[in-house]
Amino acid sequence: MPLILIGVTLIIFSMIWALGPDRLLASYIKSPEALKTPDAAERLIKKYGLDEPMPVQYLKWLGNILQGDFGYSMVGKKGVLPAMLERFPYTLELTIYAIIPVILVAIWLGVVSAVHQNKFIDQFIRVFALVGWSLPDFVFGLLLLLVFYSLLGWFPPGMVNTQFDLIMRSAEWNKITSMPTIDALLNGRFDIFVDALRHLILPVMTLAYLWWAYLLRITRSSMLEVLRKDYIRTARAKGVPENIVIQKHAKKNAMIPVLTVAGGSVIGLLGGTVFVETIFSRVGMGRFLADAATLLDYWSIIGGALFFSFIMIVGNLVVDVSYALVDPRIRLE
Amino acid sequence: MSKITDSRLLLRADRLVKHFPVRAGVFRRVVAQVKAVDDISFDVYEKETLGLVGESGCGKTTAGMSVLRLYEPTSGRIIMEGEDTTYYFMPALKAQKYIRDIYIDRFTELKSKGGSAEAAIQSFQNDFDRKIAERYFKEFNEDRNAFVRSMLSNREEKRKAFRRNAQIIFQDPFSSLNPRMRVRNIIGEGARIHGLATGSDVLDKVADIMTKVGLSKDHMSRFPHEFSGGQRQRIGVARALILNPKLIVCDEAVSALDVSIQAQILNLLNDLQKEFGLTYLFIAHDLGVVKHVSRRVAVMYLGKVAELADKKKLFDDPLHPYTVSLMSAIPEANPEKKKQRIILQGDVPSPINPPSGCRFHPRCPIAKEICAREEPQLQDVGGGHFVSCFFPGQLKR
Amino acid sequence: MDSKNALLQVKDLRTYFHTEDGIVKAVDGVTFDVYSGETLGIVGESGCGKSVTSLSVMRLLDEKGEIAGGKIIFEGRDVMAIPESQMMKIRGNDMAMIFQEPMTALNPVFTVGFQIMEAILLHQDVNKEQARTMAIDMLRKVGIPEPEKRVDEYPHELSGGMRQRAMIAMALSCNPKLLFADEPTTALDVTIQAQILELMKSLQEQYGMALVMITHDLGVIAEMAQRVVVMYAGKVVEYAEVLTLFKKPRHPYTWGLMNAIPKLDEDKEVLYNIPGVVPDPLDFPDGCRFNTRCPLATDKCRKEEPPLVEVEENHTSACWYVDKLVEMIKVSRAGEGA
Amino acid sequence: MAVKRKSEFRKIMKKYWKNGTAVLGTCLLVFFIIVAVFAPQIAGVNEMGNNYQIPRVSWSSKPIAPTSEHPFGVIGGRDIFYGVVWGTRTAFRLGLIITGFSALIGVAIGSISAYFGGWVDEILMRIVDIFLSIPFLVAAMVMTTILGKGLDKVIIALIIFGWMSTARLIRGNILQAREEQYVLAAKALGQKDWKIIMKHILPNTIFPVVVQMSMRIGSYVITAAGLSFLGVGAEPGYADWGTILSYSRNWMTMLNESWFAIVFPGTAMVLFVLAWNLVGDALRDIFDPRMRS
Repeated sequence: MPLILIGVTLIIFSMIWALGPDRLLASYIKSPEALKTPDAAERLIKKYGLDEPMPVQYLKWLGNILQGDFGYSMVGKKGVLPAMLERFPYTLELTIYAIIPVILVAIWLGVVSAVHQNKFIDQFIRVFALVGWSLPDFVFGLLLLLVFYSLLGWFPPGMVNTQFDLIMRSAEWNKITSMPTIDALLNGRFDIFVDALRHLILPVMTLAYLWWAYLLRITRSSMLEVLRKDYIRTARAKGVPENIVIQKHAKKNAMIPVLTVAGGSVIGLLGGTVFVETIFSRVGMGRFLADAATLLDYWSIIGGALFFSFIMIVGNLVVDVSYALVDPRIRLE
Repeated sequence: MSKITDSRLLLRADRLVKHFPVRAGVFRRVVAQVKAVDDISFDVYEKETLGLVGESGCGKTTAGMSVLRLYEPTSGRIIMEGEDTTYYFMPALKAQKYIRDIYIDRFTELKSKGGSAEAAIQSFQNDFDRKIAERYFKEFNEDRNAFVRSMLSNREEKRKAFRRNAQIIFQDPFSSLNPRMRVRNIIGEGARIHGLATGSDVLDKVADIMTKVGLSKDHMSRFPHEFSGGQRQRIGVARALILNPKLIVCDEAVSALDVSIQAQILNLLNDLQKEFGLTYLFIAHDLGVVKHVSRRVAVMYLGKVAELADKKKLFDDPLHPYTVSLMSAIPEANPEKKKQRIILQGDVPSPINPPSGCRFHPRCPIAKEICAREEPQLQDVGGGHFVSCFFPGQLKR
Repeated sequence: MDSKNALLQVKDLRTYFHTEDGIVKAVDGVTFDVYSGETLGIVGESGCGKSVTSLSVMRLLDEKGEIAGGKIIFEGRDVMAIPESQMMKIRGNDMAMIFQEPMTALNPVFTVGFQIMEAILLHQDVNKEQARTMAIDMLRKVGIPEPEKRVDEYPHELSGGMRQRAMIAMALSCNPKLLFADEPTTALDVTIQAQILELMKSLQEQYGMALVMITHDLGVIAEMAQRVVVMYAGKVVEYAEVLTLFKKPRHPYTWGLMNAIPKLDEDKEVLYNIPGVVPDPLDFPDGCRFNTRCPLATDKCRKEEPPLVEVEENHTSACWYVDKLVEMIKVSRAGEGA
Repeated sequence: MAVKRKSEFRKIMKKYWKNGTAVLGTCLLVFFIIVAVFAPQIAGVNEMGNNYQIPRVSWSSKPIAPTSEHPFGVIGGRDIFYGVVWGTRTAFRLGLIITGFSALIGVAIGSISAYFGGWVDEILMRIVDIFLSIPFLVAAMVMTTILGKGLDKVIIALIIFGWMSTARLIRGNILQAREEQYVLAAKALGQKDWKIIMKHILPNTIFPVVVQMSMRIGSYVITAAGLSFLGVGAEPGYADWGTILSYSRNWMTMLNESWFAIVFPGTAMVLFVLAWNLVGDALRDIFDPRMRS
């Protein structure tokens, strides 16, 4: 894993390096503190080793990163790291709300689909999933916004209403988790909680739709394979009722590949927050990246990439561990 | 090693060892060795069938694969028609080292011990090593580099000749044929590689071989899945046969087939042996089948040869307790003969960590204290009947 | 024997599979009885329908398979008329089954003990602790060393032979009246096979259940069975007591099969072989299904299907030319003796 | 048991045409090919020069609802119908080039890794792991932000971060096929290593790659469109579905006035991706040996 972290920073750095020293210097100079001093250029060249060979530059850059200095963010108007930490809870909240229904629904539908293979319900679910898999998340998000906001006016974009927003920015608001729904409950403002939820519905639907289509497909094919196994016949032969055969004997085995394949990919789909937060004007990591890309704010986008990669690596580790929990054959090693 | 002298020696496996590394961890370090074949020796004579029998995991298939260098042996020599073929398939540097270790260093040591080159040559019991020693001392006058160069010359041709002479028939008639190739190409591939025929002559040759193995030559444009299991096994035989090899390793060649089809293939192999003067190394787990086809039989257990003898001797008078129990364990198709069985306890131990001493001792009904301590050597107890047991013949059926 | 006392009666069973290529008549008119405490052998080569027969009786066919005709009577009840909810209570309790591949027949994510306890808890009125004790007991009975430890192990931690023992423990945990053993030792080594066969014999004596031994190995049949059904291409071709069958085979297929096996106690240069291949199950020949491979086949065999008739007491065979076969066997045995 | 049956190919084709979704996918694909080929006839050409530049029809950026002259409406002064039709060509170009090159790289690296094994394999597979640790979309965003705007940049970025799964797939398949007995048999015949790969291993491993490729075309087109939507993809005014969608970002609070700028290119994109996914799905069912009886 340290190897992979180093590799990721190398790849990202080589992209920065491709910018060339001039553009790099120009990008460093944008930070306001740099502009205050007259010899800024020389100082920056020295600090980042712009006149030195690539390995030295890389090490200097890596050193800064390890000290938490990710550069200055034009989007956040502060350092990249604090800007990201400020936004991350919003993305985390969105993701958590999306992931739980996704996993439950996708696995349930995948199992139903496999058990009734080639029957009407299976065909229906499959088509539904295939359309979902083919529907780009940003198109789906735009359509939802069009129908439920522009036409029906039910669910507005943004995080909370303007008046609540003011309350949440005020001094007496207790920022504990920085996640609006949870903070609202902790502050005892049920009305704000409901409003925040209302703003979450469309983004969650958008994010969830793509995920569950993918998970469902994997669950279904894994389940189909397991149902053909000998031990399923053994379970039936000892008189286990059919629903227990499926829910217990088959499902536990079918979840093993679902975990490995889907676990990693779902983390990868975090990228979807870039669109969702942009379309529904939500503050968060995804929006941060999108804005950075539009403004050509290199340090923000690189910080974001590092951040997402780190989450992905940690996520994969979690998947590996949970894999061992499900499959006793792995536990042994 | 054997005293059977009525026919020429074709193949000798000399102290053959094949270990498979078990890797684990992030850096894929070798954490253990599967000792699949652990120092076995056997001879195969021209036009005979040597049966290699044993239970799963005893190393019989690995032995066959190592002989053909489909697995690179860990150590030991494979001598075919009086030529050391061991280094043919090694990378060049490894082959050089092999020749230096196995021949030059040994010869030098023998010379300094015996005092003269002649003494060193004469110290060899077998013709084969003596011949090489003579070449080294007389032809090359102990010029190491010239000797190595000469041994390593023409390796490509030597390899090809070896491949032509030694072929294999596999167990599984379904995975042993490339599903996307037509039968005429499957069978004809060998002829093309070795330039035995060109252009349309290849097809004539394929047709000829197909008839010989009992397939209709009209079917040569079909794909393997269009044939039944028995027919596919015939295709596998034809693929080997087209090279006109001397040795065919039959790796469980009939194990996957139904009884009635198995008999067809066994009869075919028998006929072909007579017609083409083939030599078989017949690997199987079924004692009945091995008895039917072999002239001599080697019984393997956990990477070692337990007993090796003429078929008649082995089946009439088995000496190793493992052989005795194996024979006793087979259910016979004769309900009148409900025999008293010797039932071995427990499972075959893991070849990663084989038992000390005699590898059979934890399951052996007559094991004594010495069996756990010392490893018995494969010894001739008379008339080419080899057995590796401290108490041969003491377990009776 | 009077078939009315039979534990299981199978009458003219037909099981068809609806595949994309057409209807596969895997079992096409199979009749036999199983009596309490006996061992019935069903022998035949792959694709003859022997496994499908047992799956049909247990009603464990997949959705493509369908029982197209015949009757299955177990303890006087018509199995095909029993509703699925009732059938579940019979499976594992009155009828149990063990399979060929001990490697794949046990669920890899549950412990051996759990899988045995599950059967016990389903069919017996005991609590979890009692079930666990019973499972450990069962493991001890099937000769698994240290059952208290093994009960919490996963299948992959056991060797092939041990897994098959665990399967047997599971199947016998509810003391079934009838046990189907579908090639239970085919995947095992000879010395392990001997252990398992011995174990099954002693357990049968102990529990008194009826055993249906399904195998392709005539050796196993000779060893285990009292009566034997020989199947070929979905049909019963011969049905007799084991001694009679081996001494006086009355169907050319049975006779060919017996001569095709290389035996340890005889030396033959050439094995008898049944020529040709098993016919395509989508396209069985008319008349006798063995006619394409039979040395005695005539036009009659190619047109008319021979019925299963009694050639002597308790010995039936489906062949038009039993007398010719008897003659042939006599000649060939005389030849061997000379 | 497998005695002579219908030829494999005819059986596969019959199965393919019996599969309703496969037929639907094929028809959709054929439709898109026709649109792409006859784009000049259907939507006309840009008289100002580059056909891939959507001609300006209005200097106001206000959206104009569909009329008979502009059947899909106008946004940002650009004719949406023209953009959608010519965008079909862009989609094919993007999908095929990216998939083709990334598959090529993937097959090469996967084969090298499997063939040489040992430390070569170890290093290449670690590199694959590293590349896979950066989320695909994010990686592509960084790359295009740094490289600058333009479709060619998008293509490069997606190829660089798109080859890994093919490499993994082909490596796994080769390692599996290498253990097959027919490969050992070819080795025993004395066949050369590279010929074993070409004749025995690749023909038996390439089909899953083909299936994967057909499924990935869709996802590449989506990602490329997504980049354009975010403004780091194709230049403004380029005939590309994502670019048309990106104009809606300026009208986010009143999408009801610019719905046609979402619905038409969006539908085209969904159908295009769906077509490839349906075809890929059907191919997988056909080639998957487990699905065969």
